[in-house]
Amino acid sequence: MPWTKSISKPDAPKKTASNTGIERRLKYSEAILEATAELLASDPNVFVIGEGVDDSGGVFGTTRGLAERFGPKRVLDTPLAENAMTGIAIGAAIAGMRPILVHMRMDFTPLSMDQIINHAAKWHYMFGGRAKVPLTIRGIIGRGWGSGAQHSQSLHPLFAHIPGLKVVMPATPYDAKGLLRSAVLDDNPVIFIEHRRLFDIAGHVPEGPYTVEIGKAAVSRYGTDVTIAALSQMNIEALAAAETLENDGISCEVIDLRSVKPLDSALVTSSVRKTGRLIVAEPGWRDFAVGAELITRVAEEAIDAFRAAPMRITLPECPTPAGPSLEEAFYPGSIDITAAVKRLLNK
Amino acid sequence: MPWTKSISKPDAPKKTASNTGIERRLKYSEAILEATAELLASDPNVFVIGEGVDDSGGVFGTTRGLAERFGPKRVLDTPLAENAMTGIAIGAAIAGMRPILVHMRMDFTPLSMDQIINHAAKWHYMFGGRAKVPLTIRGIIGRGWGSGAQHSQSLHPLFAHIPGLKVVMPATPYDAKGLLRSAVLDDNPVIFIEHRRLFDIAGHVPEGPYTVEIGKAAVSRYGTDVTIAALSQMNIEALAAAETLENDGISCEVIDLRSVKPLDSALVTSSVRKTGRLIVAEPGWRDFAVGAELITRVAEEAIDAFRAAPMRITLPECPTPAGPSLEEAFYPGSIDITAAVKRLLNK
Amino acid sequence: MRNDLSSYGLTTMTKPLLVRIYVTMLRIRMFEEKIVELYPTQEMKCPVHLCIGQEAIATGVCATLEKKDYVFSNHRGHGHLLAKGCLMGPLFAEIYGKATGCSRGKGGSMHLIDIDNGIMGTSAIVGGGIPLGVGSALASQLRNEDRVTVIFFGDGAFEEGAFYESFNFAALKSLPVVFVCENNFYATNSPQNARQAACRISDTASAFGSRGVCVDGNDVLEVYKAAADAVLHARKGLGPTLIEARTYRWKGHVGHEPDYANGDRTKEELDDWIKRCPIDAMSGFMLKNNIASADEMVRVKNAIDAEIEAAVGFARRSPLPAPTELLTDVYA
Amino acid sequence: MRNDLSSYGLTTMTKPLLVRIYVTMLRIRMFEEKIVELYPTQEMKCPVHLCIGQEAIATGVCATLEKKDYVFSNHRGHGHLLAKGCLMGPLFAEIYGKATGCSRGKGGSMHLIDIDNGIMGTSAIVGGGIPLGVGSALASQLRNEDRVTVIFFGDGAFEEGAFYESFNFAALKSLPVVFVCENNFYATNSPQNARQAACRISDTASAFGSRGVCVDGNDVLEVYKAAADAVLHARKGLGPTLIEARTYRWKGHVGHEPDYANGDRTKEELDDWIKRCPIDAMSGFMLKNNIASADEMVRVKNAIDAEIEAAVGFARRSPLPAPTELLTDVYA
Ligand SMILES: Cc1ncc(C[n+]2csc(CCOP(=O)(O)OP(=O)(O)O)c2C)c(N)n1
Ligand SMILES: Cc1ncc(C[n+]2csc(CCOP(=O)(O)OP(=O)(O)O)c2C)c(N)n1
Ligand SMILES: [Mg+2]
Ligand SMILES: [Mg+2]
Repeated sequence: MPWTKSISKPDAPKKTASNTGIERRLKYSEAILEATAELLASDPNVFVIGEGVDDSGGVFGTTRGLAERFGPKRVLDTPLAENAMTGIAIGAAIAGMRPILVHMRMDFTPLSMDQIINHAAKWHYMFGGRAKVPLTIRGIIGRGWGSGAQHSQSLHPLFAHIPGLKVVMPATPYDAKGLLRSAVLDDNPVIFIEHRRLFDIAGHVPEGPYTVEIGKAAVSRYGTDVTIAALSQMNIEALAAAETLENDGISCEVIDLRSVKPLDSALVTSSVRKTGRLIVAEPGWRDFAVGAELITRVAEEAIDAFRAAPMRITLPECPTPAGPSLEEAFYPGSIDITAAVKRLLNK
Repeated sequence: MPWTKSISKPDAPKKTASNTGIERRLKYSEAILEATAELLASDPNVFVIGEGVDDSGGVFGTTRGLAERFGPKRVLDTPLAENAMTGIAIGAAIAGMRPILVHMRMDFTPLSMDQIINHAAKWHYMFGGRAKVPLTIRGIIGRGWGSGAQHSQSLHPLFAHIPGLKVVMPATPYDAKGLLRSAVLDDNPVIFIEHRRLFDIAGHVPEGPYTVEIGKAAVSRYGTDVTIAALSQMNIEALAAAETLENDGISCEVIDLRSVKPLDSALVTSSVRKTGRLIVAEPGWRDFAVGAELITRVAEEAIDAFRAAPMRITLPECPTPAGPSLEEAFYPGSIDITAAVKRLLNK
Repeated sequence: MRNDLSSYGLTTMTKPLLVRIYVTMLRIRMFEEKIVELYPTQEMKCPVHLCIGQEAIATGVCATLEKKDYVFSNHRGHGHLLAKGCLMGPLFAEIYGKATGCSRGKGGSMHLIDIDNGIMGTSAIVGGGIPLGVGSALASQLRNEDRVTVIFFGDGAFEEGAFYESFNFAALKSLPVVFVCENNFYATNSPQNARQAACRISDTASAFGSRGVCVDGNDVLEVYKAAADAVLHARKGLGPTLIEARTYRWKGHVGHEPDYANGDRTKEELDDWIKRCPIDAMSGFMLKNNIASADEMVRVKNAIDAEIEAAVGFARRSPLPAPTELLTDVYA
Repeated sequence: MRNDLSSYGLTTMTKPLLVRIYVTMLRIRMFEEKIVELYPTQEMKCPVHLCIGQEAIATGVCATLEKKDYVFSNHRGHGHLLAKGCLMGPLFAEIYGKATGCSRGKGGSMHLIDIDNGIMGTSAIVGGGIPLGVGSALASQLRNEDRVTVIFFGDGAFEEGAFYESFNFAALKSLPVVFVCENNFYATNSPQNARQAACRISDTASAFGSRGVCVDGNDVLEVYKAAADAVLHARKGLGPTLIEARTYRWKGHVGHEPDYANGDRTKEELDDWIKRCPIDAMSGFMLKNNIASADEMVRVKNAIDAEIEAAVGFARRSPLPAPTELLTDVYA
């Protein structure tokens, strides 16, 4: 997975490996736009639907220009009616389309939970496999500038609990493009969760269509002392921490989980067998989330591998505050990961 | 917690200890009815609201007769509109009432997830503590007789992930009555999850009001070889397994978790420090659920306590099938717990 | 029912079609009555929501549809399936939880499907199927296909926000969809006026600038006429119609027995509606208008009897799905 | 605006009340303009949804309310809070994220509250506040309290199922609640006709057998009259009214700048609406009807200037909440 190495901050672009040798840099938001355009161009069953997908903002640029290029029957603005619009996308999928339903914030998905949990996730099984729901739901995690309690949630565990759903959370432009294509081509409902803070980060993105397999994590940095399994934007923090810690002589293996369901616990388990130490970092709350599931799976598979107690880096147990001093206190970052690693190694 | 010992099957009533010495047996459903009646009688701010709460069925008897006794302003039937009705209950709570909102099935709560997650859970924090939401939402887990994919879910992890909510799942009539009272008197939104299979099971229930503390688990059977932490109806299965295993000379400690949020991991951790082995059994799916959270917390607190890998007994990774042969294969029971314990002990 | 076809504006309706409509209603009735007969044996191990008394709606509406047209239905779906062309065998088998069931034993009575006949599934979440049907109509529009979607739902489902949001979108985009609300005046045991401020369901359509029509749901020709108009309207690209068809369910909300003993509905109310049996009305109409003789009707009934016996036999003889089937079909 | 009070049917309206209404509108405008001025300094670190151009609605409606009456509002809530009696200091402080903010720095511009003045909170989930307001009205009814709830929401929120479900329940139970839909013809950048089939919001009320009225939302007296009627109706126990007040937002959906440069709305459209400024209209009306002189209006403006300076000063001087505040108020 060479491209997962291409995580980098906008202010600190890094040279990355690429299978063609030529680096083609796109922002995360541009990667999503490109994947969408390729899908619209190649499959007449694909369409994009969501509030404001055709407006000048274009969902932070991820749908910009698509309505002009593909017309209003392929890129549909909607009323404010998240529950029905989700059901409508599901119904279109049952009838053979491959809709991409877009939400500006993950926080709006609870309005459509019934359609997602009771319909999209079950329509295939409930009818003995006779129907299927090839639907992709894109949602964005907000962060910062006082987004507040109702415009900043990730909520990935709510979907990942449900059999029948898949959940992916790419951290790099390469994975964003490849996983979006996989999601749309998948015959199952896939929740595709983006992080606002990643949108302007650039990385290598090959031209033309390619897929990244859903359910596979990737090692984005090899190491021997501790495994840091990170999700979405926390990969940026984990890699920054790993770099800092290298100066202290600590070698971190960073795994970008990429998918939440299926969760690639096998890769993490084999890493922990090597390092004996596990930290899980995710951009959401602690309870009943990825940290818990992953640590438990490693414990089930390889309880003796742990040389120290595992740790979780998550949001604190409170809704998102809006004011800047509280927001600052709310979000963990690379410093917290660095500190956790040191604690884990008693350093 | 003497009453948590009073778990028993209807066909095999057991003598139980009681602090008065006198046993007063009520069914689980009757315990809920009694708690509700006591609350309605003592606090004019309490009211019951939900689809069919005033009809002849009375939500499996749990609201039977209340409309006649307390009048239609205290026991309100509603339109089929779960989302708004939840918001209406929240709004009434913000204005100082203590509503008990009732759903015949937990499966209908996804319709109201926005109101629960984005409003009830956050209204206190988001406004710096100036408002509060003393709301209880009752929901019932269906099971059996072809209830099928949309009438059988527990979904407790979806609520338990969210800061600001509390989640309880009583397994005994005693706890059902005491926890319902605690939930309604609590100044926060509490999700109160019942299990259809428990409704006809009788146990000791004292007359008059009492509370059971939210967030506290209880040891319902002491043992030394393995800790079985069970949730809701799985307590019945766990106790049955423990009894069987006793004949094989295996001593199980059974802990009734009772609350999911807050989750009493401290009690479980101290038990695992003693037994070195942990099985978590819950009436829902495996991923991102109570088993994961509990095992992880024990691992964080006491990784060295594990003498064997922890195990989870949950529903298999599929929606609930309706047909009898598949339903039979779907639900784990005491046999599965017994087998798991033996595997854990290499017996 | 009225006196003759012309009073419905249906003068061109053919005799075979009228007979087919009668047969369909009777097939639904007898299918449901067979469940009433067999249910106490406890071999059908799932909740059943019977539509006895409501047969004219499924029948009248589906008689206006072609095989390719889509239908989404709800928990009370047996009649919709049969009217749209599903065979009795896979239906009974599904209710018995058998591997030969239309949903391979995974759905039960509440989750029926028959893709080949355009039946795209039934949701047991009240109102849950409504947006799905609007979605399949959107798919037809986007693909320029000449297909209409019909959504069956109850007076209870009408109260869900899903209805409102879905109808607005269907009207906004002029989608080829017909909303058929079977108003049987109850949702479980709650009467309509305990749930709805106005109790004028079909009037709601005008709030969206769309067509709404209220018909006697026990008069299969009135239903047929309204549906035919609505389907034509939809096929022309003129958008949705909301049909409110008033009727009554003879049995309890769930299960095989009448429910007046519970006290939520009265025996008088039921008896009144039994007098307005849609099938009796239609057989009277056919006799009066020389569309079929009493003899022919007996033959029809006997044929259905035989069909049912064969279907039940098929269902009962079929194997249950193996436990290994539990984990298939989770993902496509 | 019309010529005189009698043409509104408001002949008994007092001069002090008219002046108060004018002052309230101007306070809202100047409050928002102050944000426009200060926002570029990036010290207000939260999204702001300004209501410049829409001041007459909050003002006209809240002028009919008593302190004890409840209000629920939305993301565009500054005006509602000010009109219902909230002081500027805690509002500015909240927008600055300060410990002295009305939500103690935890809510920001989108989450404002003032329980003492009956403002029960604002939801930034579109439509989310609607059921809450019906709930507080239910509480008032159950307690036999003489309190009306007003719910402010937008034309976008009207499309959410939450509105439909809530309005039905309010009408069904004749709850003391007034639904005020501020129709500014856009939800973010989407025009109403791209989202709504009929674009006749107030007509919807009749589907519930309730009152609906459409008013010029830039005419504060028209708003006042409609609200006064609706509040009286609610106080009498006659149930809800749906008021659609048509208006226009001068700034972009979020932020301090106009948005015509983006291309989703035109400058011409904005200019047309600026000509219909609700505050200019009201000052013209007051001059013409000798309710206030130009001098008096200048004095009013100066007083508000001073109020704003003091409030901003208070807000800026106030401390940020300590990081330890992060984990307080999670549970009550
Ligand atoms: C969202 C939801 N709420 C509640 C239920 C429980 N329930 C099942 S059927 C039903 C009544 C539905 O009434 P209606 O739509 O009129 O259909 P009918 O049963 O009368 O045919 C109810 C309340 C459900 N299945 N789904
Ligand atoms: C449920 C939900 N969907 C989408 C959004 C994003 N959003 C915030 S405000 C807004 C527009 C709301 O329009 P309207 O109700 O007309 O209010 P206005 O902004 O015009 O005052 C949207 C789409 C949201 N906050 N909540
Ligand atoms: Mg009904
Ligand atoms: Mg608007």
